[in-house]
Parts: sequence; C-alpha cells; structure tokens
Amino acid sequence: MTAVDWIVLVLRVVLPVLILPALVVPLTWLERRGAAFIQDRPGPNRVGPFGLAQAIADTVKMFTKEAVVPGSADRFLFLLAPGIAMFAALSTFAIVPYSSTIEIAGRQVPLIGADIPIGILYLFAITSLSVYAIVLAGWSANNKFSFMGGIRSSAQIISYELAMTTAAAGVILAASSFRLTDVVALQQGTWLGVIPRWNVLPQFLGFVVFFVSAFAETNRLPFDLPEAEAELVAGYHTEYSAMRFGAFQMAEYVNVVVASALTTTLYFGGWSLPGYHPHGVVGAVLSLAIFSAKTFFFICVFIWVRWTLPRFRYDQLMRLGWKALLPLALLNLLWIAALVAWRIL
Amino acid sequence: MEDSVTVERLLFDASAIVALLFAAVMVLHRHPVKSVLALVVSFFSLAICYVLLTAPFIAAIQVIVYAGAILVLFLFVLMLLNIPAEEHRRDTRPIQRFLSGAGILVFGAMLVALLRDAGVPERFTGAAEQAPAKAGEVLPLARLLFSEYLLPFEALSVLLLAALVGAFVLARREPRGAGS
Amino acid sequence: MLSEHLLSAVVFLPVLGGLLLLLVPKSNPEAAKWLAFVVSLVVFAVSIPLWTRFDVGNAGFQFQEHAEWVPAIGISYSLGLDGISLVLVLLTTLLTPVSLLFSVSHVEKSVRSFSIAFLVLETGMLGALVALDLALFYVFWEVMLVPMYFIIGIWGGGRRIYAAMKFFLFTMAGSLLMFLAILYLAWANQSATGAWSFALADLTRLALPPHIQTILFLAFALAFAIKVPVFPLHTWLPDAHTEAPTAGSIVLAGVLLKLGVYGYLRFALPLFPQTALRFAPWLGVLGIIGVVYGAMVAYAQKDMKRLVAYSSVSHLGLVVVGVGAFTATALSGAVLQMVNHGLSTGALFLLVGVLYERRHTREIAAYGGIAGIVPVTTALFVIATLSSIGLPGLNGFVGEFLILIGTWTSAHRWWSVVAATGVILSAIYMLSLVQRVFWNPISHEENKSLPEIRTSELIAAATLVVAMFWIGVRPNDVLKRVAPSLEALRAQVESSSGNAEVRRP
Amino acid sequence: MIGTIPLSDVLLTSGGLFLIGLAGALLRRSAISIFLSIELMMNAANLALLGYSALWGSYDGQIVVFFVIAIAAAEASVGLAVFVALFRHTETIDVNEIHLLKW
Amino acid sequence: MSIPLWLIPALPLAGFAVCGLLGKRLGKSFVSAVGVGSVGLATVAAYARLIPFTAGNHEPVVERLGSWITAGSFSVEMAFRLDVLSALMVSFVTFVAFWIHVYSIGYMHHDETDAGYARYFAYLNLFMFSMLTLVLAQNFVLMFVGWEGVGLCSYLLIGYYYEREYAAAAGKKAFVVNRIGDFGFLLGMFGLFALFGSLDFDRVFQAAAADALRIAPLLTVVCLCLFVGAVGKSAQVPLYVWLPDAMAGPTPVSALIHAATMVTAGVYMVTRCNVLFRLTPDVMLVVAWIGGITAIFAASIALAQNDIKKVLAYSTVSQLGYMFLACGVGAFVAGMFHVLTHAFFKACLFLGSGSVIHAMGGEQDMRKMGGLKSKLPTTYWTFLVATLAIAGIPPLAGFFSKDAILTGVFEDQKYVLFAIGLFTAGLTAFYMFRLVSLTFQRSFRGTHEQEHHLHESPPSMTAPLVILAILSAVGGFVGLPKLLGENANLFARFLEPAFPQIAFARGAEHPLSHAIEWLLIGISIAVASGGVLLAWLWYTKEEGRIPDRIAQAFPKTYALVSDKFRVDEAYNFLIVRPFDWLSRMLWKVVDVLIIDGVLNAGAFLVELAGDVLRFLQTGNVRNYALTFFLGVIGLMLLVLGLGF
Repeated sequence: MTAVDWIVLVLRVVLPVLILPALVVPLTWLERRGAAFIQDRPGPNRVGPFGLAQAIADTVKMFTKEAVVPGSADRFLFLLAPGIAMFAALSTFAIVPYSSTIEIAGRQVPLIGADIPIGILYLFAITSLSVYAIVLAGWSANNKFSFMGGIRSSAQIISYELAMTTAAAGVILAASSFRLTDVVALQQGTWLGVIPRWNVLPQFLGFVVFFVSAFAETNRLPFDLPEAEAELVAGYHTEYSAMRFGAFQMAEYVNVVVASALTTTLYFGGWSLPGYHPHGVVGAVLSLAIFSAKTFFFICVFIWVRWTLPRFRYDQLMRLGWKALLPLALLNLLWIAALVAWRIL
Repeated sequence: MEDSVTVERLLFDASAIVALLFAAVMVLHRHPVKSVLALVVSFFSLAICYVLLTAPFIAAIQVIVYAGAILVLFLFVLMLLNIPAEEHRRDTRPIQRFLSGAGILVFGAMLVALLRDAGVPERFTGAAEQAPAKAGEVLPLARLLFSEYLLPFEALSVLLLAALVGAFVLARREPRGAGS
Repeated sequence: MLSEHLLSAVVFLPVLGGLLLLLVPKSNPEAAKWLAFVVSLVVFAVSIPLWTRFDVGNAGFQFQEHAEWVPAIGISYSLGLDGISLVLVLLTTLLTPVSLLFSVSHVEKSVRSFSIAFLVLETGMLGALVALDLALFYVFWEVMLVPMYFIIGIWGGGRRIYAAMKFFLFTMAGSLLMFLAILYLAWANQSATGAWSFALADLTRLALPPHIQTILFLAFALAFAIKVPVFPLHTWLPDAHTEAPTAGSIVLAGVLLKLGVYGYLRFALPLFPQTALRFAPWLGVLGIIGVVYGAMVAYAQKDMKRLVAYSSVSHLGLVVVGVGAFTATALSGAVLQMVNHGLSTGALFLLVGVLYERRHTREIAAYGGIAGIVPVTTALFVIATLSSIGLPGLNGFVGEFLILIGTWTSAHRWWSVVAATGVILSAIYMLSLVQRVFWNPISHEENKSLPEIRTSELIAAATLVVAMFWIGVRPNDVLKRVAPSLEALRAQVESSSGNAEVRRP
Repeated sequence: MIGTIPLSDVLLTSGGLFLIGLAGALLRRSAISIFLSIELMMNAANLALLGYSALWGSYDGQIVVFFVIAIAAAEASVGLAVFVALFRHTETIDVNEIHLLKW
Repeated sequence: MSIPLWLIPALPLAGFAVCGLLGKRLGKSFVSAVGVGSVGLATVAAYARLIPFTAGNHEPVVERLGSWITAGSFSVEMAFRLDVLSALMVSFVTFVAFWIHVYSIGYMHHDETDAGYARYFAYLNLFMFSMLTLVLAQNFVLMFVGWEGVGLCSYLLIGYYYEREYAAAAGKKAFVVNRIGDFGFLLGMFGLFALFGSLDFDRVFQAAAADALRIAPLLTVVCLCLFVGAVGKSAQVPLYVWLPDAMAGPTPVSALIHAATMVTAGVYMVTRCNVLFRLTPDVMLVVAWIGGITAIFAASIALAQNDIKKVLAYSTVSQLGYMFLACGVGAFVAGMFHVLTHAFFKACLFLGSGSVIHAMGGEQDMRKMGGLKSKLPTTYWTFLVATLAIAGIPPLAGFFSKDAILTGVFEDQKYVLFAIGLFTAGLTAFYMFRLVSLTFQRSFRGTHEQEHHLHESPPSMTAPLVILAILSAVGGFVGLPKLLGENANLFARFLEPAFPQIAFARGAEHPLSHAIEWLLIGISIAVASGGVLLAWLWYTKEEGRIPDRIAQAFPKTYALVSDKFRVDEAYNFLIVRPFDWLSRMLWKVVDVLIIDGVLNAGAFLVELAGDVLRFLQTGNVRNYALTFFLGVIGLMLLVLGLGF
C-alpha cells in the first residue's frame, strides 16, 4: 500500500462515505425550509442565520435522547435493523461515478467508489437488502403498526424495484455494460452538435418510471405509506427513538441523495456536459461540481414533490406499480432494444 | 495446503466459515423467522465467496434473487401465516431421526473420501490466470447465455411463467361457493 | 409436393384436421362433427391416387419416403406402400368417413373431443400400415391404442370402463413384448453391423440363432395374435366391440383387428422366416379353432353386437388359417378377406348401431318382425349378412373361397375341411339373428313405431354395400394389386428357409 | 485477482453446506425449514460449480448456477404458494401432521 | 351369335334391380310388367339361342367374359356354356318360369301390399338370374354362384311371409340345410381343383377321362362330396327335411322353385358331372340307393298327409329320388327326361293346388275340401291330367319318363331298386288320386262361407294351368322308348353329346330283349293303374272308410307315418339341441369361466400386491425424503464400489 494507494482509497471510498451522512444535516434543513416555502410559512428561522443551525441542533438532540427498546421486542433484530438501513444506504453510493477521471502519479483514477463490472446490479442487490432493514424493524418491534408498516413497505419496495430495474435495463442495454462509468461515457457528446446525448431523451419513458420508482424506493411521499402517520402512527420505525430513529432518517436522506445521483448518472450524463472535456484536478473538481449541481436539482425535486402531492392509497400504489410502471418500463426496454438493434443508439 | 495465505483466501475462508455458521444456525434455530434471517446472512457471505471466485455477476444475482426476493418471500409467508416457533415434540418415529443421522454421516464420509482421492488441484491454474482481465466480465457470460444456452434460457422463462401462474392459482382464495 | 409426399399427406392429414377442430368452439358440436367428417372425406380423396397411381405388378414398396428421425440410434421416418398395405389403407380411409358420417347423428357427449380422437386414431392406423421402420411402426401402433381407449371408455356403453381397460391391457401386454423384441433386434443389428437401424429392410438381413428367433417371433406373434385376435386371446374383443360406440366398433372391427394380421405378414414373417414357418401349423390350428369356436359362441349370444363381435373372431380365424397355410392363393384370400370382413362387419355394426340408436337396447329379444317397419334397414342388414356368410356375388365369398381352396392345396388339407364348416355355422348364427330381429311376428309394441334409417346413415351403409358388390364381382381389382407383394413375401420367406411345404401349388 | 484460493476450501465449504442442508431437510419438521434447507443445498452445489468454473476459467459453471437460481426462484414461489394453501386448510406446516396422501 | 349368353341371366337380374329398388314406388302394374317382362324377354332370348343350336350340330358353345378371380395358382373365368344339357334346362326353366310368373300376377295380386308385391317379383327375378347362371355356367365356381343364389332366393321366398314364425323358420332351415350340402359341394370343388388344377368343366372332365385310374380313389371322395351338395339341393334323404317346410312360401314359388326348377339342380349337377360319376361306380351305387330310399320313403309319408301342399311336396321329394335313382344306374338320360316331365306336371299340380287354396281362401287341409270339380272345372281337369301324368298312365308324359327310369334300373340289374321303384310308382299313383278324390270329388266338407265364395281363378292363373297340363300330356312323346324304333327317342339322341364314351367307364350295356321291355311296360302300367283304382275305390267310392279303419287298426304306425316318421324331431334331438347346448357351454364355460377367469385371477394378484405394498405410502414427506436419500447413498456406494 503506497501513499498513492492511500490517496486513491481516500478519494474513492472514504470521502464519499464521510460526506454522504454529513449531507443529511443540510438536507433536513433544506427539506423543512422547502416545505415551509411551499406551504407559505417561515419554517425554522430562529436558530442561526435562516435557521441553518436548526439542523445541527436536531442532530445533537438525536444523539442525546434516551434510546428506548420495547420490552417485548426482539432486542437483537431491533438493534440490527437501523444498522442494515444505514449500511445499505451508504454502500449504494460506492458505484456512482461522482466525477471524471484524474491522473495521480501516472495512474488513471476514475473517481468512483468501485468501478466494478456489474455496477448497477450491485446497486440493486444492495437496495434489495435494504428491504430487510424495514421488515426487521417492523417485525422485531412486535408492534402491530410497525409490523404493518414493515410488510407494506417491503412489498412496496419489491414491487417498485421491478419497475426500476426494468427501466434501468434500458440504460444498461444502451450502454451494453453494467459499469456506470460506461454509462456516463455513453452520454458524452451531442447529437447534431446541440442536443446532449443524454439517455433521458431516447428513453424518457424509462426515466419517468425510474424516477417515480425512486420515490417509492425511498418511501417518500406520495409513496410513504409505510409511515403513514394517519393510519400507522409512524410505520416501521414507530418504536424507534433517538439516534436509531435518526439512523432511519439518515438512511432515507442518503437514499434520496443516491437516487438523485443515480438519476443524474443514468439519464442526465452524470458529471459530463456536452462539449466539455475535463482534464486534471481542475477538471475533476469541475465535473464534481456539475455532478453535484445536477444531483442537487433532483434532490430539490424530491422535496418539492413531497410537499405538493397527496398520498396514494395502498391498492392504488400497487396498481400503479404493477399495471402502469412495469408495462411502461417494458415498453421502454423494447423501444431501446429496437433502437439498438437498428444501430441508432 | 498451508502456503501463501493471501487476502482473497482469508476473505474467502472467513466468509465461507460465516456461511457455514449461519447455515448451522438456520438449521438449528427453532424460530422460522430467525432461520430465514440466518440463511440470508449465509447467502450474503456466499455471495462474497462468489465474488472471490470471479463470479461477481452470479454474486449479484445471488443477492438480488435469493436474499432479495426468495427469502423475503419466505419472510412474507411466515409473517402472513404468523407461524409460531416449532415447539419441542419428541418425534413419533425415532427411526426417521436415526436413519437420517446415520445416512448423513455415511454421506459426509463419502464426500470426504471423494474429496481426498478425487485428486483436487491445489491451486486454481491455467485458464483463469491466463485471462485475469476477462475474469468477472459479464459480456462473455451473456454471449454464452444467449448463444449456446439460448434454448434452456427460453425454456426457463416459460418455466418461470408457469410458476407464476401456478403460484397465483394455488395461493388464491377460492371465491365463495366454489369451495374445494 | 403432394405427389412425392403422398403417404405423409394421407397419414397426417387427419391429425391436422384434428388440430383444425381445436379451433371449433365447444359450443358448436354440429360444426365439429361435420368438419371431422369433411376432413376424413378429404383424406379419402387424397388416398385415392394411391390406388390409381399404384404400379400394379410391382411387388416392392411404392410412394416411398425416407428421412432421418433419431439418427443417433438409427430411427428413421420411412414410409412405403405395397399391395398388402394399399388395400388396408384404402379400407381405413373409407371406413373412417363412414363411421364419422354415422356418428354425425348419434354422438352427443363432447363431440369435439370424439371427433379429434377419431382423427388421431385414423392417423395411427394409417401410419402403422405404411411404416417401414419398426420404431416408427411401434409409435403408430401405440398412437392407435390411446384414442381407441378413450373412444371406448368415454363414449361407450354401460360397462365401457371395464371394456376399455380390458382392451387396453390386452393390447398393451402384447405390444410391450413386441417393443422389447424390436429393441433387441436393433441392438443385435448394431452389434452385428455396428450401425444402429430400426429399418425393416436392415433388420430382415439379420441372421439370428434359432432359439433367439423363436423368442422374438413369439413376442411379435403374441402382440399380433392379441390384436387379431387368435382364439384364446380373444376375450377382450366381445367386450370392446359391445361397449364401444358404433363408430368405434366399425373401425375396431374394420381396421384395428386387421393390423394384427398385417403386422404378422409385414414384420413377423420376413424377420423370422424359419420360426414363422415352424409355427405356422400352430397358427393354423388356432385359426380353425377360432373359426368354429367363434361361430358357435356367436350362436349362443343374446346381444346383437356381441354376436357380430364373435363372428369377427370366426372370420379372422379363417384369415389366420389362410396365413398359416401360406400358399399364394390362401394368402391372397386372407388379405382380401381382411377387406371383406372390414366391409361386412363394419356394415353390420353400423346397422346394429342404427337399431340401437332407436331402441337403446342391443338385446336380440327386444326386436323381432321389424322388417315391415324398417324395410330399408332390413334390406341393408340382410345384404351385409349375406356378404358376411360368404354368398357368391358378394365380397365375402371370394375371400373365403380363396382361403379354403388355397389351404386345401397346402400341406394341411384337413384345415380347410374343418374351416369350411364355418360356411354352415356362419349361416346358422347370422340367419337366426336375422330371423329373430327382422322376421317373426312383432313381439314388442314399441317396435311398431321404429323410425326408418336416416339419410346420413343410409349413405354410410350404402357405401359399404356398394363396395361389397364391387369386390364380389370384380375381386381381381384388389387381387392383382395384392398378388405381387404376396408372391415376393413368399419368395423371400421360402428362400430364407429350407421349408419345402410352402412350395406346393 | 484470484488464483490463490485452493479448490479444496471451496469444495469443503460446499460439502459442509450440503451436509447441513441435508440434515435440516431430513430432521426438521417444519415444512418451511425443510424448504430452506433445500435452498441451502442448492447453494452448496452452486458454490462447487462456481469453484470449478473458476478453476477452468470457463463460464459454463456460472451459467448453470444462473439457471439453478432461476429455478430456485420458481420453486420457491410455487412451494410457498402450496404452503399457504395448505396452511389455510390444516392450521399447521408440520409435515408430520400433513399426510393426506396416506394409504 | 346375335344374343350373348350372359344376357339371358342378366335380363332377370335387371328386373330384380328395378323391382327391388323402385318397385314399391311404381305400383303393382308396373312391377308385374317388369317382373314378368324381364323373364319373358329372357325366355325369348333363350329360345333365340336355342333354336339355332338345336337346329345346328350340337357342339357346345362357350362364351368367355374374361377372368373373374385370379389368385396364385387359382383362376376362374366368367364363362357361360351352351350345350345340350344347359340347352335342355334353359328351355324348360325359362318356359315354365315365365308361365308361373304370369300365374303369380293373379295369385299375388290382391292379398299383398305394393311393397310386398314388388318384393315378391324381385325375388322371383333374382331366382331366375341365379337359376340361369347355374345352368349356363361353364365352371363349377360360377355354377356355385347360381347354386347359392337359388338357395338364397328359396330362403327369401319361403320366408316371404316373414311375419309368420314358421315361415321364417322354414326359410332359415332351408338355407342352413342347403348350406350343409354346399359344404360338400365346396369340398368337392377343392378336391377337383387339387386333382386337375382347374374348375373349368371342359378341362376337368377331359383330364378326368384322360387318367381315370390314377385319380380313382380320390375321385370317389370328390364325387361323394359333390353328391352331398346334390342331396342338399335336391332334398334327398337325409337332407330332404327342408323341402316340406318350404311349402310355407307362396304356392307359385313352391311350383317354380320347389318342384320344377331349383330342386332339380342337384340332378342337373350330377348329370353335368356324369363323366366323374361314371368313373366312380361306388358313388353311383350310393346315388342310386339314396335315390331309391328317398323315393319310397317320401312316397310313404305322402300317403298320410292331409295338407294338400305337403302331399305334393313329399311327392316332389320322391320324384327327385326317382331321378337320382336313374342317375345312379347310369340312366342319366332317363333322369333328365324325368326332370323335364316332372317340371311340367308337378308345376301344373302345384299351380292347381294354388288355385284351389286360392279359392278356399287359404285353406290347405284336404279334409275340409271336396267336390270342387264342379266349382273349379278348369283347375280340376288340368289337375287331373297332371295327376294321371305323374301316376304314369300312358300316354302321358310321366309314363314315358318313369318307364325309362325303371327300364334303366332293370337294365342295370339293380333288381331290388327296381322293385322299390315299381312299388313307389304304385304308391305315387295311390296318394295322388287320394289327393284328387279328397279335393275335387265327393262332397264339400268346408265351412259355409268358404263354400259360398268358391270360384274359378282368373285367366291369368288358369292359362298357365292349361298350358302346363297340355305339356304334361304330350311332353312325353319327345322320348319314346327304343322299341318304337331306334330313332324314336329324340330326347336321348339330343342328349348324346353330353355323355361321351370314356375308357374304364363302367357299363357295357346289357340290351334287353323286346319281350322283357314290353313286360316291364306292362307291369308299370298295371301297378300305376292299380294304385289309381285302389285310391278311387277307397276314397271316392268308400269315402275313406277303409283307410280310417286301417289307421285305427295300426294307430302307432299311422301316427308315425302321418308324423313323417318324426325325422325332424330326431334331428332336433340329435343335432340342434346338442348344438345349442354346446355353444352355450363354450360361451359360458370356456370364454367366461376359463379364459376370463385366468385373466381375472392375474388381475386379482396384482391388486393383492398393491394392497400390501401401498402401506409403504406413509404420506409423510420426510419418510419419502429419507428413502430417496438412502437410495442416493445406495447408488453412490454402488458406483464407488464398482469404482467408476
């Protein structure tokens, strides 16, 4: 392990893992401000400038509150669940190329957690694992509300994972590779010199399906039935308190970030821009900026949607997933297949 | 075989041991949910083994399908039916236990015997080394799958469809009147 | 395309028709019936060129087709037609539409399935008649079995399940042994020549040790003897015939039984000449037992169909005698008699069916004196009867006469003496049937209002009657097509066996 | 990156898993557990397959595993459906209690 | 050769087709037109061929229509033959048949439906076809076609009143008994074919004549078989039983088939094969004796019958016996001569009886008749003539033929048979006149309304009577005995070509002295007239008292005779019943009990095994799994053990 290796390791793994959780803090603030804005009310504005410190305060509270474990709960699983949630959330980011390649000591270092050949599959693998967090949380608490929540959300996640995967399959097909770096590479350049070669154009359908499913995957409105306060108190994390609850919160926000990042990467050219060829550290920083910008946009969309749309009913949710999104995704896949077959893509 | 203990080997053995351990847990645990979870772990660590055996694709599938789908399905069923832990009851037919035990022992013995005199190569050799770059690539796998193994593949899809329908029919509650 | 794949066309058209039938909605049985009938008619039409284009005087197989099927073990899809199979093929393609035409007005239960089963059956029979590859033959042989099993078991009469079971088990028992024998042959051939083959031609060249030959021959013979059926193995037949629906009985008697004899001629004889000739006397003896026994038992019957069924035993016994005698004349007679029996017994079953459908009883005692009420039926029935008791001018006579005279000139003169008593016995049982059913005073009121035969039934029956007269008056049309193949067969068998007996005039 | 894992380890693991699964399948009474054990046995087999396919650098082993997994999925869906149906009738999944096909 | 021979049988066949297929729709008049017309045409056609033939040299004419059946070594042609024998037969068959058809119009007209009427004429035409085929055939097989054909028609016509059980039964009986004969005929044919490799008349006879010695023993058997056929067809002992029952059919049928034509087929066949028979003296002896026995046996039965048709039936049997007697002693010519004359007078008699029954409204019992001569004069006189003829009163036809036969027998030194024949002649005369007196003379004994509508039959019926009566009167002159001049016997001269001289053939004739011949003639006349006289005395004069007394004197004997010696009963007991019993046994015991029993036993064993083994089926999945697993281990051990 030379110094270079260490640098690489830091760049590719440590930074993302450190930064992502940190992002949660500003995100909560953003969310609440956004909500307030949408609902035409001030929102948190006392603590610090624009109430920026509010988020930190909340975090502190989280850490310091007493963590209760219900007596009838299955202690081990109860404690395990949030861990899984966090783990799943964080490890997904590993395959997102968050910036262009830089050269360190004569080595091409693509800025990505792990440029493994089955990138997207890995992603789905992890997401499918994240189901357990919820199921276990719901079940171990031994509380009917959380149980219901658990069941619901796992069902929901599995159903929408299908649609999501199928939609993503379109991208994979286009790039004829699971590597996200390849996906990004595919989207560089333009058609007719003006239109960016982003996947969103040829497979808009796929994008829609993917993005909608992303909402479901992250259990956010309008698909947040697992934690539908009205009927289920707080769903699978009813019984959780303090940092364990925080962990779930965090996981959720991380998921939002990852989802946005993925949308960016899969459909909006990731860190690339038409007619922009990065080189050197500067380029990397620039790319990172571009990437972050795109991602930030989608995060905003997440928040925006959450505070505007009403919640679905469960059966509607399922119907949408199975009867609308999945077919659409398949349609998209066929369409892309055709394009590929005809050498258009 | 105690030479050159590499990271991969360590990883492999470690996850293998984990897999074995949790497999054992799965079998021994009386609570079905716990069994399933133990199996999840076991499979996950197996997935790691697969990665180390240059089969990342399979590993991913393993996690997605097994851990992500099949076992979740099990969990569902368990939770839906709310099946209690298997209570202790002395088996009505001890012969079953006895024979099974004996059989397993014999079988294990045979496995070991086979392993010993089957002349297992000590190390991975040849092809794998020659194409380390190729190792773990998905494309060739796909090629093979859609050329040589196309027919089985298609057959499989039919099978899955059939399973789908079958499962649906079986699990559906009969409408009133049309009782079985 | 048809021209060089005529046989395949004839063989597989029925099944294709069956597939077509699947498109007919269950709710529309009429359509199914008629479609099936039309299909069978088409098959008949297509099979006519076989007759017209048949090169008379050519003993070999014609319209041959050959294609690899399972090259790995040398199973080939090879078809061929010689005189012997020709007549039986035509008989089959004729009897099927006749039966279906009859069924048009009489099958109610799940008509579509019935029609399909029937067409599949036809394919099975035709295939078995033209297959030149033992494996292929066996496949068709079994294909034939299954639909018949259903036809009896589903659309049959009161004890249909029992009958179907009996039929199935008997036939299966035989054919399984045959299958083993076939496999052994193929294996022997492989170990001898090193090449896998199930082709008849190849397996015929095989030189087997006598004791092996004996065993294999017996295996084959058993299968065929059961189908014929030869005397002690016949008890499935009365039940099957009685319980089967009319159409089923017609085809069962008309064609299926023949396949026993056909199989013997086509496979058992060429494959194991010496053994076959060694066992010929036994065969003949069983045959004559069948003739007398069948006739006498028939006389004792109280059930019309049973009576006719036993008469089949008697008739086919005579055929077997002809085969056993193995003179050219007797063989021609035997083949011709197969056709005759198909026509006459077919017609008899058909007409019994006509009565049954009106009175729903086969009890002879339930009829009597109906000649005045249903004159046409009576006339047809009497004609069929006369043909079946071998009245000169009708087909039955020619066959019987040839068999008997041919047997007389063979080594076993006394056979034909005994077998000729069949002439008397058949008259006895058939005429007493006619008397008890059609003559005599009317004993049952319900018979007074017995409806006359329907047009469709009439056409069906009339077709057969015409055929009877035709063969009766111009038997040579058939004989000249059959003779060369039989001659070739005899030559082949004799050459490969130093048996002098068969060389008699 | 490979080339250093001895096949014996793989096979031993696989064998071990298989035996464990076997034991479960034969000794457990809960249908679910038996089912799980069977899945485990399949995985044991998969492991061995992958081991060899890695050894010979061929992908066939992986493809077989791929199929096995798919089939396992099908099997699981149907099997579980059966259990559900079964459980509705007889309030148990203890295979000792379920012997409808008894003589 | 204007008219082909095949046309002669073909015409009635066409008639049959028309009547059979359309008759019901077309109505009686049309049917009678077709039915009678076809036969009429056939008759014309036949005579159109016969006249030139008889005029020319009597060389046989053979017309071949090509091969009919060819298989292996066997081959037979569609070929027709016109030679003296067939010419003779055709001549009277067509002639008599035509008049009987005419008669039928009147007889069947009113008591039948259109359908029945058409059916009747269809059958008659079919019969004509068969009979003519039989007669004109050039080979045995074709002859057999006619042979069976006439059998079929007699079956159909006897059973014409199918709704009467006895009629139906009689028909069946006739057919079956005939079949027994045909069985013999078949075997005979087989034998001939085995001997000569052909069934063509010319070939067979020439070959037989050529090397008679070699084949003699076999030929004997063959001829016996053929004769069995003749016995069946011509109702000789022991197969005569069907003929009396055959009277169940309409009377014209009895006249045509069971008196004039069909029953003589046997005689025709034997005569046709005279070459073969003459080569086998033993068979000739059998033929003669069978004939003789039949003659006297039937005659004696006829004595005690009261049914008018039954009497005639038995007399037919007895006359047929005469003919065979003739053949048996080698007097084929006499035999054929009697066939001819018998055709005339017996047909006439039957038709007469028909007219009587007609008048009596279906009554057949003579005890209820009497005194009809005033009411039915034409019938009576024609009947009387025919009776005189059959009784052998010169110069009527019967006298010459019967005398020829007796002379033949005497010539052949069969004195016992001669005695039998003579006695039979007496009996014949007696019972025939008993019949006449019971029916026509004395006073009417029937019921009133019967007497009331007694009436002479319509001309369509009386005309044939008259014609046939005339023929039975003068028909004999074609065959005057030799002693009236060498060439007196036209008949014999005409038939000569049919009896070629053959080496080894038996019978250097012993020409009788004229004295003996005159003596024989005298004796036969005496016997005949004696019979007539006795009958007249006993029945007309004494009104049947003496016979009654005799009957009372020997009740048992009388009963036996009037019960026809209970032959039917004997057959029933000895053959029919055992046959029924045996067939039922075969079915119930062999089929059901033994064969199926064995099979069911097997099935039962299987079932048993199943019952035991099914206890392995615990229904416990784990057991299955375990078993399966142990099985795997077993296999593996096996494999390892075998060290693959």
